[in-house]
Order: sequence, then structure tokens, then C-alpha cells
Amino acid sequence: MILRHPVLYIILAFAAIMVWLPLHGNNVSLREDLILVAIAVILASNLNLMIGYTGYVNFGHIVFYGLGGYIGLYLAAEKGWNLVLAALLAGVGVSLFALVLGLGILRLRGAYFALATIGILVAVQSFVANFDPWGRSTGLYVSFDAYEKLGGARHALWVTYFLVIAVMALSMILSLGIKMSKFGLGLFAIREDEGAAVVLGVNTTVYKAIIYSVSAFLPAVAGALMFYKNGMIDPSIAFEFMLSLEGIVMLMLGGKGTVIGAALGGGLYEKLRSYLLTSPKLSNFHLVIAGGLLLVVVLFAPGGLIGWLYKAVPRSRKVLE
Amino acid sequence: MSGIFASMIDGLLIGAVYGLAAMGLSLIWGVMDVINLTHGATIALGMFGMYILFSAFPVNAYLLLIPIIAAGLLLGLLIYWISVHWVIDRPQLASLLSTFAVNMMIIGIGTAIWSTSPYNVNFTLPGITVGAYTFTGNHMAAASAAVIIALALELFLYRTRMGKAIRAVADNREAAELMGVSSTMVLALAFAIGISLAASSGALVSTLFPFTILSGASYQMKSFVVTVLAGLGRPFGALVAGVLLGLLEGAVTPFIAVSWIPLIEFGLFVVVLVLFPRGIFGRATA
Amino acid sequence: MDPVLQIENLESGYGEVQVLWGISLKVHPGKLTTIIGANGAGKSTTLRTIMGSLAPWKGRVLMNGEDVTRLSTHAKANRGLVLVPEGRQLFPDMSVEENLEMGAYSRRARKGEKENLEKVYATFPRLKERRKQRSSTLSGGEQQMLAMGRGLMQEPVVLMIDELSLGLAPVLAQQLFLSLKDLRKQGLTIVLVEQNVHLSLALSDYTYVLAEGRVEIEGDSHDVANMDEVRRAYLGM
Amino acid sequence: MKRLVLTIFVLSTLFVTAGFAQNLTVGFTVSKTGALNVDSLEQYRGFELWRDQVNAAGGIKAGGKNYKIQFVSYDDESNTKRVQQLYSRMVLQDNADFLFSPYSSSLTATAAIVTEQYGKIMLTTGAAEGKTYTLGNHYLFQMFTPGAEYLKGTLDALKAKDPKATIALVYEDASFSVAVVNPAKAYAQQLGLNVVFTEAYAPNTTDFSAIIDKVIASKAAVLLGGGHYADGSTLAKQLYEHKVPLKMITLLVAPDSDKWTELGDSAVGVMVPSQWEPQTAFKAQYGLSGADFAKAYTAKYNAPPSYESAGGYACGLVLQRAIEQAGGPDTAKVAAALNATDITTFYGRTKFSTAANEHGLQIGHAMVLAQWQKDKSGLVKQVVWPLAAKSANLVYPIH
Repeated sequence: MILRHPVLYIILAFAAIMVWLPLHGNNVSLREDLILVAIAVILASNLNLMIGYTGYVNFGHIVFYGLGGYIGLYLAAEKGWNLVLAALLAGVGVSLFALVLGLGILRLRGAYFALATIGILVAVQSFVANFDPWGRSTGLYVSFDAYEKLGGARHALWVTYFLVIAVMALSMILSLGIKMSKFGLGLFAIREDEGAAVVLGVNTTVYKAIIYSVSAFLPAVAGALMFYKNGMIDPSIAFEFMLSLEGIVMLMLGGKGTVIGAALGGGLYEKLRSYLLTSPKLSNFHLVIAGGLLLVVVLFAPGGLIGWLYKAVPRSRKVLE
Repeated sequence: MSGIFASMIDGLLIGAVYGLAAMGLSLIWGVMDVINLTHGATIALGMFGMYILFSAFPVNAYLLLIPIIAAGLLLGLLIYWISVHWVIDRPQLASLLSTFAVNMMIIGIGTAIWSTSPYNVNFTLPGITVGAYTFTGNHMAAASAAVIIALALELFLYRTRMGKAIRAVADNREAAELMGVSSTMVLALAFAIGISLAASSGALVSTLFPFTILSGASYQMKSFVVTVLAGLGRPFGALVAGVLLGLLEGAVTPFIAVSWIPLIEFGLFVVVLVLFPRGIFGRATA
Repeated sequence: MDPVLQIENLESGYGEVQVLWGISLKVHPGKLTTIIGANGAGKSTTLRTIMGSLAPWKGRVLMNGEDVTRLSTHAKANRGLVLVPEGRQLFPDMSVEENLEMGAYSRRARKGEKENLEKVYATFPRLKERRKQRSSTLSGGEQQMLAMGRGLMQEPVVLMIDELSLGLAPVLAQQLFLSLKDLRKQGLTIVLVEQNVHLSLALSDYTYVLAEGRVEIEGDSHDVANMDEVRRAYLGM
Repeated sequence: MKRLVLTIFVLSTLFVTAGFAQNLTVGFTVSKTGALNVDSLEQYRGFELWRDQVNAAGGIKAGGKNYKIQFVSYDDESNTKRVQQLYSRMVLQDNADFLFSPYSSSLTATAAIVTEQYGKIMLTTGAAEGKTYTLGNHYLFQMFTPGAEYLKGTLDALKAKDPKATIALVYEDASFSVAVVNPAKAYAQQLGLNVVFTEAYAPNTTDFSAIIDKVIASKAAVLLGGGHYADGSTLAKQLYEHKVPLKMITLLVAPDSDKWTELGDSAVGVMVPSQWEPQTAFKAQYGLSGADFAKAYTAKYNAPPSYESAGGYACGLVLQRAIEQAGGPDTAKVAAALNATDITTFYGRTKFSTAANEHGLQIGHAMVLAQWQKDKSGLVKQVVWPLAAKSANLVYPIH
């Protein structure tokens, strides 16, 4: 069924373009731009599983990305594991952590859940900053010759780029698959009316804990890849509250609850931010502009870009999920 | 004097300032069910407000609180009108995001003006020395000011017609409208007071420590902890919880490295949330 | 005599569901008017739309001939249009006396606050005994008294009461109805929405019967009480 | 026709002059904002003074060509995340030929990953932490004496003055200060000095009262530590306000700045391990003399140079010499020249390790210890250790 869905082919085409663009002409600087776009899409898509599908606002989503980065970097750089294996294990480990955590805090609803996620973010950050094996607040560094295993630094950067693009495509396919599944229906029921969902026989606690855990997996894998590429990790960049909040902004911008919207919002927001940051005239005001944009979206277009598109071209609702 | 005793007094003094900061968040949350994410940015504006005023009028810094409170009220009305008024009847996510958007804008403008470099308010009151320990005059003055402002708010809420209207709107907005209370006006007022409290707590902090435009963020985090410990919509409870949090910090620090404090505080925060979603001192049922 | 409150062709509803399909009512000064009808007929919705708690879709609300349809709820309350809402809607965290003080919030009610408080305490001595208690700790009957008392503190021009007796023991309900009768004797204009059709027909001057969001029957309460369809449908005879 | 001739003439002139004076682009980030801005600005001024002097003299002359220096630089906001983005940008988009490091060890370590990934030479200054050089780099060259040396002078001085004194180590939990304090602790034990309290505080800490209470309780007589300007100056101020009875305070980096005098009474007696002080007169084999540097710097910025400024200038000087010796800006040749460098400038001796396991580590430079002392004219920074280089006697205890 998913194989016949047009969005699947949009996703694959998107990923293919992302691979082709920098390869064509060996454009390293474009690649560096696009990897950030891909990371934004990964974060926004997986956050969408919680906020868009289940209606639970997770302010601390970045904790998965950061923990994944730490585990991945620790295994790959300090223990000499294969990068892909280290990233996968980081994903599994963080998902399990999220599952256990979720069973505890998903008893909370609404704003209380949102606050608990902030608390977890700060607590985890503080723990890592005191954790000796992970280098406390100085963090971990990849030794320069670690890249030799992947054929030297130049080559290693390309390899991580392709892996990140793969994770991005998987994130979007996962969003699509969940949306079309019975499990996804259960999540929507929770979002619309959790009390009614319980009456209908949805085991909401388990559903919520599972989706919380699933939404942790790919960000953790991406974190492992990205921090390996960056060559270092420390608590302040791994668990950046601002980035967590920006994930929500991306989602709102694109349109929460939709596969394409999350990706679109992630990509556009990242492009906008990096344009504003490096533009000599506007760089002082990048936060003002991004904030103003978010305000306009929240006040006047709560459905985001996709919501606006649905209204403008009603037929698009059938094609775009 | 023993170390732990001194450390707890230090904790108590700074705790009163945490409490004052949290009161603003708590009031807004309780009255209008809005989690005000401009809180941290407003605290930072309070710091810079003090810096600017003190640079222009180098009098006793604590006297400058009065214009800061007044400016905070105006700022609060403005922020209310920009970010909250239009989304007050929408799901909570809307106001969460709209206040966050305004937070980004304030931080952005602040960064453009003051950069993110540290600033200082160079005003020092003489301290008191007991044995080897000295308690600075600024800490004592800031804590006293925090308590006085908190008491004034308490009197306002419980003794004046306007204050009672705020409580009535917090309790039951529709019924308050039926009594002839303009809930829009009351919400705007409550928001303005909340912002003014945040700004004044920032002004107090600025007399104690150096600060940047980003410094508000950590006090916003502390405010969340304090608010949740106190239970929502309990401004005075927030002061008490703030002082308790300070005391706890003071009691714990002699035994462990200071860097563990956030883990303990926020771990406690999550546990309390899960076990007592309405706060330790919260109302039983609404 | 001109009606003090007049409703013309009122339509409204919740979200996309229309509940009122053109209600017209006239309330004359000094009279007790009741609105009866089955569950879901639109009685409470009518009162809430009059007050503006629910936005009217169509139609007009006139007070002493003046169009007040689009005024906000609190502005209407400030003109003496008073609703004692269904489910009491007290301020649970405030004391009994503070709840009554909130009744006297508007400028016009402020002047008579002291006298009115005495009056309310005289009418409901239980409230005086419990005046320092938080209102959420009161019993159901006491809460209804408090809601009534708070409405009276507002110096109503028209006092609208939604489900006076709901959930109360019959003795208590009777007591409240008697106090209503007294108020009506003192010249207060009252609109009553009630489940207890017997008592309200017996007590009131004029009655509207609502069904499916429309006025089905209206007339002097005495006449309405004697109509066959009313007797069959609402009085179980 | 006339116009065409003119155009060709102009273009060819441009082409020819370009052949005579090429531009070399040097990239780096500056912490214009954030906690490191005070220290970083002083380093930047060192870079800037070097560039202006080189260009005024017609550029670097190497292999028969003249190379003028141009800078490309951005604000890194004292934030490691931005550093990587910006160094990538300077390498990939701005085509920087050489790189200087940002200020501070953590920012430099982060930037080093990028420059090493793209195979660009980076001279690091304002970054003393040594771990980065053990990760297997080929193109990093450190101007500062590594962190392990920082507190040795203080501990030697203390051993001479008061061998029974108790020591508290209070330091920022960041790459640089950790790299300084851990070896210092070992060295103290080696000297038989008594360390009674050790605690690291988070970067960005502004409230030191809890730690100060613990220092008092530990009855330490000497406090060593700190990190950078923002936290160090705050710590000194709060130590003074809390009237902590300390006989010696040595803080990293912060007291070296000219801004230190703004602290007033809190500033008196505080010591700082320094890479360079105007009083230390080295006989320069290459470039200008220390006195000339101080004079030019003060004339331009209306403030005396700090060791960050000197490090910044020396960084440029060493690069300049390597380019001259390599006969041009070719990366491999310049790297070879840097590997062979052993030179004394106004800043002192500079020699980089060429061992594979610590390539680029500074092994030639030596440090001094400076103390803020009160004299008739006000607060003055004096060199007090080593005794051979002293400009005044160490004041101990400070109060």
C-alpha cells in the first residue's frame, strides 16, 4: 500500500536530488549546507510524530540527538567501532532510554508533559557535564586519524553525508508509514480526544510510550553521524535548548501532522536561518526575523505552509500527506 | 559559624530572588493558562533596564526598581497585545509558540544592541561579617526587595477589588464576565503584572552578578522548577518555593560539587511533576 | 407596558452545530417569566446567547428598547442583565464573602454593596455563617444559595436563573423557589429556566415552551399549564 | 575604438600589478560577543597590528613576489557550534590560504577539526590546551606554551615563600583550565604542597557564593584557578566582597587584561601566569623589538598590550617568516618551514614539536608570572617570577 503512495516517490526523488546536487561538480560547500538541511528535516519529521501525530509537545526532543551523538562518538572514536554500527547502537540505546522514560512521564498531559521534557533535557545535560567517561563539560574529540578508516577526512565527510541523507529519507518514510497504519490511527485518536481513545480501547499509555521511543531512534542515529562528522561533542552543543525549540518552529512553519509539511518546514527554516546568519546586513537580526515569521505563522496560519496549500489547492490534500 | 549554615543563608537570600522571578510566571500561568516563554527575555530586559537607569542615575540601585516595575507593566501590556491576546482561546500550543516567537525577537533585538557580552551594575552596599563569612549587602537588599514586592502583590490580590477580579478570572473566566468583569482587561493586567515581576527580579539579579542578554534563560528554567513545586497560580507559594529551593541548594552544596546541582534540581522537578502534577503546595482540586 | 428585555429571532449554536433556530421572547418588568422544554431544547443556550457568552449568529437582543446584541458579556452585566448560570459557576478558590463581593463588582452595583450584602445574608443566613469558608467547600444547596446571592448582589434589572433546582433535594428546591417568590413580590424581573415544570408553572406569570431550538408554545403560565399537550409532554398527565 | 584600447590598458594594468602584489587571505573568527569577547578582542588587535605593518611595508616578500595580507573574519559568539560552521565557510567559500585560531582552547580544538579535515594550516594562539595536538594532526602549530606549564611558576614561588600554605583549586570546567589544573595538582604534590580543596565550576557561572563558602570552610590560604575573563573577574570580585582571607590568588588569563583595573580593590595582589609581558625583554632575531611592539600597540589602541595581543602579533610574524622561507604560500612548503622553525622574536622563543604524537605542540616558549601591585601611580602589573626576569618583588600575603 505504501509502495503505491505518491508521497513515497516524492521522498525518494527528494533524497536523490540531495545526493546528486553536491556530487555534481564536487561542490563541498553546497554539501555542508545541505547536510544541515537534512538534519533539520530529520529533527522536524521525528518531532512531528509526537507533536503532529500524538498532540504531545516535546520541548526536549534534542536530548535524543545529543545522547545519540555521545554514544555514537564514544563507540566510534574512543572504542574504534564501525561508524554505522556505532550509530545504529546509539539509536537503539536512546530508543530504549526513551521507552523507559516515556512510561514514566507520559502519564502527564498537556503543558505538564512539555515542562517535564524541559526538565529531562536539563537533567541529562547536567549529568553528561559531570560524567567522566564522556569528558565532562569538555566533551569528546574524534582523533584526526579516525577518519583514515573511512578513506581519509575528505572521503569520510562524503560518507557521513550520504548516511545522513539516508536517515533523512528513512525519517520521512517512517512518518508516512506510521500515518497510514492502524497504529497511526490510534495516535490520531489520542491527539483528538485522549479520553475517547481510551474508551475506544486504545491502550494510550503504551501507544504514547512507543511513539516517544520511535521518535527518538532516527534523531539519535543522525546525532551519532553528525557529531562524528563534526569531530567533537560537548554538553552545550549536544543539548541545545534553542535547537529543540527551533524544531517546533520548523514544524509549525511547514504544517504539523503532515509528512511533507515537517520536511518542508525543516528545510526552509534551515535555509532561511543560514541565509540570515551569513548575510552581512541581516545577521544581527536573524532572531528577530525568524521570531517574527513564527509569530505570523502562529497567529495567522496555524496550519503552516501545507495548511495554506490545502486551502489554496484542495486537491493537494489527496496527494500530499 | 559553620559552613552549611552560611551556605544556607546564601541560598535563602538568592532563593527569594528565584521566587520573585517565578511569581511572574506562576501568576500568568494560573490566571490565563499561558506558559509565558518571554519570561527569560523579560528577566534579561529587567537586567539591562537596571543597567541603563543606573548608568544614567547613579543613585541607590534599589530605588530604581520603581521605574522598572512601571516600565515592566507597559512592556507586559505590549507583549500581551502582540502575542497572547489573539490566541488566548486557542489550544495551549498556540500561546506557547507565540510567546516563544516574541522571546526570539526580544533576544534578537537585545543582541543587536548589547551583543552577548557580559555587563555589570557597579553598585555595592556594605555587607555583614559573621566569623569567617560575609553576607553581601546587595544580596540582603535584593532578598528584602523581593519579599516586599511579593507581599505587595499578595495584598493587591487579596485586598483590592482589581486583585480580586484577577483571582476571579483565574478561578472562572466566564463567571467573572457575568459579574461585569472585563476579562480581556483583567488578563492584560495580570500579564502585565507577571512581566513586571519578571523584569524586577531581573533588575535585582543585575545588582548581584554580571549578566548578558541571554542570562534570563537560566532564571526562566529555575522559575519553571519553582512554579511546579509551588503549584500553578500560587504567586506567594512561588516565593516560598523559591526560598525553599535556595535553601535546598545551600544545604546540598557543602557536600557535593556545585556542577551536580542542575541534575538534582531538574531531576526533582520531573519526579515532582510525575508524582504531584498539581504541585506540592497546589490546590487539591479546582 | 414595554418589555424590559426583548429577544428577536435569535439563532446560535456551538461550532458548526446550530442549536437555536429563531427564538423570540418578551420579558415584562416585574414579572416572572419561565422557559421550559425538554433536554436539548435550547433553554440554556438561549440564556447564554442573550448574555453573549455564546455569540449570536442572527437576531437581536433589546434591553429597554436599546439594541445590546453585540455588547460583550461584561458590558451587559454592567447594565443589570444578570445570569445565575447553570452549575452555579462559583469562584471555588475564593471565600463565600469574596464571591458575593464579586457580585458587586460593577460600578452600578458598588453603591448598594453593603445593603445588598445584609439583604442576602438575611435571605440566606447559612451564607453568613460560612462567609469565611472557601466556596468549594459548601454543600450543593449552599452553593446554589451563593450563586443566587451573588446574582442579587449585582442589582439585577433582569435576573435570569438557569436550572435553579438542578441536583438539589426537593426540600431545598422548594425553599429556593419560595425565596424567588419573595423577590418577585418585591418587584424584581425574573427569567427562570427550569426542569421542574410543576413548580415553575405554578410560580410564574408567563411561560415559553421551547422545542428543538424554537418557541413551540407561549402564554400566561396558568393557560399553558392547562394545555393538553403541555400536560402530556411535560407534566406527565 | 578608443574605449576598447582604454579597457585593454586598464585590464592589463590590473593583471600586471596583480602579478607583482598578490593577496593572501588569512581567516579566523573573533568572539565579538559572548563570554570571551574581552580576551578575544585583544588577540584580534595583535593580528590587526601585524597585518597593517606588513601591508604598510609592501607585503610579505617571498619568491620574488609581494603578498599583501587580507583578513576574512566572523563573529563566533564564543560558541563552539558556530566556530565549525564559520571555519568551513572560510575554507570552502572564502578560499582562505591560512588560518589563525579563534580565542580559547575549546573553540580552537573545535576549529582545528575542520582545518585538519580540509588540510589547511592553522596557527593557534590564545589556546594553551595540549590535547588537540595529540590527535594526529599535520597542519596545526601552537604559539602558546601548553597548559601544563601555567601554574608551575606560582607553585614554585609559593614553595619558596610559604611551603606550608594550603591550596584551593577553583577552576572553570573547560578544556583550557582543566588542561592547566590537572598537571598543576600533580606538580603541587610533587613539591609537597597541600591541596585542600578542588572544584570545577560550569562555564558561564556568575554566582560563586556556594563555592566561596566551601573555600572558606576548607581554610585554604591560597586560591589558584579561574578560566577566562568573564568568570575570572567575577570570581575575584566576589572573593573580595565575601572578604575571603586569602594570602595569594592566581587566576588564569583574566588578570592579564588591561580591563582588570576596572575591578578596583578586588584587583589588588591577584597574579596571572603570562605568555609575555612588556617588561620581559627578549633579543628579537626576527621582526620588531618588544619595546617597539608595545609602543606601536599603545599608539594604535590607546591601551597597553596583553599577552593575548602579543601572541596574536607573534602568530602573524611566525607565519610571515615561514612564507618567506618557503618562497610562497604553498601549504606543504609552508608547513615544512613551520616544522623547521626555531626563532626568538619579541615574544620569546618559538619552536614546534615535530613528533608524530604531539605535532605542532609549542616546546620553545617560556612563561612568566605577573602580579597586580599598587604603587603611587595606581595599579601596575609587575613581573614577579622567575626571579631572573622580575620587575618587582612578589607581595605575599596580599593583605
